[in-house]
Amino acid sequence: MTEFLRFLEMGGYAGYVWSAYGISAVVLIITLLLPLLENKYIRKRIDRMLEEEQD
Amino acid sequence: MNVFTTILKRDLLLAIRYRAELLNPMLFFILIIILFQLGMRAKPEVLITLAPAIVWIAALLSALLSLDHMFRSDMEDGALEQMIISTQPTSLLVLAKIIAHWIITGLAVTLVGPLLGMMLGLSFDATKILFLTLLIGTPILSAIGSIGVALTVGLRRGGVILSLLVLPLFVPVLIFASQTVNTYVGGYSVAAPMSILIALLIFSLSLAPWAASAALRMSVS
Amino acid sequence: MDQAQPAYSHTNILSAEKLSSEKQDRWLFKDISFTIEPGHIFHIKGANGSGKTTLLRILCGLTVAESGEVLWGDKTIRRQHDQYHTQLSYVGHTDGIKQDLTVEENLRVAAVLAQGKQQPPISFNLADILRRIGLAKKKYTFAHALSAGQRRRLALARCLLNDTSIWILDEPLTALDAQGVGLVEDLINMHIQRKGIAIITSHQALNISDAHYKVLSLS
Amino acid sequence: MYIWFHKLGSAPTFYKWSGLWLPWLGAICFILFAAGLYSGLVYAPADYQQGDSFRIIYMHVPAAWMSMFVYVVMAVSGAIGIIWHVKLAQIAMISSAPIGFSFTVLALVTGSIWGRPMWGTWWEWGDARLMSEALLLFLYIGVIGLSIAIEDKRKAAQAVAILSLVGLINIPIIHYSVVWLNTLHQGPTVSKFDTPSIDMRMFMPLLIMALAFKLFYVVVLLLRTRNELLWRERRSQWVKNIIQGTSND
Repeated sequence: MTEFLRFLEMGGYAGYVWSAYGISAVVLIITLLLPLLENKYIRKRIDRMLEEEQD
Repeated sequence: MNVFTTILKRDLLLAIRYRAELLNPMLFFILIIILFQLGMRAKPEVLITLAPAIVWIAALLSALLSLDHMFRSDMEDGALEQMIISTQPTSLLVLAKIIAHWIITGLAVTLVGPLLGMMLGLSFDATKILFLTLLIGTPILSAIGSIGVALTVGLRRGGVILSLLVLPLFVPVLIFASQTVNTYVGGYSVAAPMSILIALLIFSLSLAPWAASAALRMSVS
Repeated sequence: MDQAQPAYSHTNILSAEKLSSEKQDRWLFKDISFTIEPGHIFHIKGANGSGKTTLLRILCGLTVAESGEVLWGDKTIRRQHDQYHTQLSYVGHTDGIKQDLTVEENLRVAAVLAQGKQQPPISFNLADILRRIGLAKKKYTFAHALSAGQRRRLALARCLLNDTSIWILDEPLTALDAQGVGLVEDLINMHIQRKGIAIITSHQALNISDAHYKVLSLS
Repeated sequence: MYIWFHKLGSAPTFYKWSGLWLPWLGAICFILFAAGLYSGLVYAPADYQQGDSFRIIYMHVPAAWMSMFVYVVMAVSGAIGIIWHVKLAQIAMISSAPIGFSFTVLALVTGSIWGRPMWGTWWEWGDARLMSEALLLFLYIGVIGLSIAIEDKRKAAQAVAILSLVGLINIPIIHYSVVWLNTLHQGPTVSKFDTPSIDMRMFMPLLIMALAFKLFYVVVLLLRTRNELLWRERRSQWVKNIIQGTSND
């Protein structure tokens, strides 16, 4: 357990290292999620458009 | 060659006949410098180190302000279409418009700049160098600016995007021009930054017209 | 009527193959093909927004069609940009006249633009052209002082500058009074007799002899 | 080769193939990230000077590389898009811009956080790399702004291609001018971002992370390109089939 704690400390630079990695993770996840959400949104819009055309 | 002179004369004629347009950039230029001075109330020895940057940032902004007129009126009354479908190379016409824009706005800033430089405390010799950098630098602003204007002339509110596109590209001019004066004030030789500035001038005057004419063909289509 | 002028030097058939154009993701027109022989007028009809102006701009080479080609003679206009455009005069909705220039200055600039690359400047008889478009005494007046009809005719004067064999005119008769319409129709008739091609959009009918009159209507 | 390129160029086949590859690419990318992070944060020894804070390098340097790499890819695919009218290249260009933007933001954020313990300031004006990264961010914003401002798809593609080519030519000029500006004042200091005298255990994670970032870019680019394709071709039959689930992608 203590080893894990020492790992978290990052030789005293914990604040910097983890904030950098944290923000990076957030930015990367957002970059990945945006197109996935957009895909769902586009499919819905096209679906609705096709429905309109049919009836 | 007479195409180049015709379009150049035409633009200068239009500018003279629409005089209100002429004074705008210069007044804006002087106003910014006064605002800097009022805002800072810096001590003279501090002001000298800032003077070149202040003059050059003011030159940058006043160039940016007047860039929009380069193609806007021609776009609206259809003259731009006639230029594009003419057999004359569009890049030659764009070069004429860049030089016309420089004469109308850049030259005025170049002449007034040194005066304001002295006002900010630069020595007479330093203002000579400042004059040279303005003389070489302002055409670069018109050339690079012409690309941004050509890209945004088709948009209804192109002005906002224009400054966003063009300012990052102005950075090298700002750095080399204001640093040339600073190195002179610091007593070092100005050969290096000045020659880079001249290289930037030649580089932008030769490439910008080509890129701007491609952008114009896109905007007009 | 003026003395009959000689036919245009080199005229070609202008044809379009399967032109189609899209606007905001709906088809303006699709797979339109037609051919226009020299000495013919091609009248494009259609409601507003049916793509008439877009079709004209494609024929001018200003806009590129989504698909399909415009051929002058046997080659596409893209491959013969200069030869094609020395033969072309285009008058669009915006007539391309600078308001702060005089009639003469506008025509001088247009003449320089119409002049071919590395060709000598065009010698044109300014007085004659002004007389033919009914602006004889207006040589030094500013364009902003002209009426809309007069400005329209000044724009049409560009077609007379360099003996261009292809005229593409977008609503040439708008803002013209009866006398102006007659004058423009004479110009077009003269152009047709000289084996020129005229492509026109217009809501008003044009009294041009039917033999040389083709119509394309865009739905 | 050209036929293959053209065949892949046709939208439905691209959509089908990318659909097949995406899960695999995603998985490999995830594994690479895990491996990179583990080796970077745990396996690599601390730097003798900067201690553990140097580990931010494993996020910062790949992001900075990618911000440059994506801009070059954007400009090149723009040129391809204009010259040979390859629709896919135009879409790839427009889709790359936001990804490049986020890499640049990443590089800037991690750069300033990393600089904090060393320089004591959140933003070190003197560092040429950080400054040119910031200007690169504005180039991206300009490209994205222009692509949004122009409604017509084809005109937007041409405009963005021209702007990104002009930007590409200016990047070295901007970078050199910023570097030159710094040499004036402090003399050629070894920039904080030069990878320290590297031993293998420190360099390996960097390599893995660089690969992970590249793959991440490919994955997100494919996702974005597929979305754009779906929307642009929404009237065609193959999109209708996909949407109505007759053939799942």
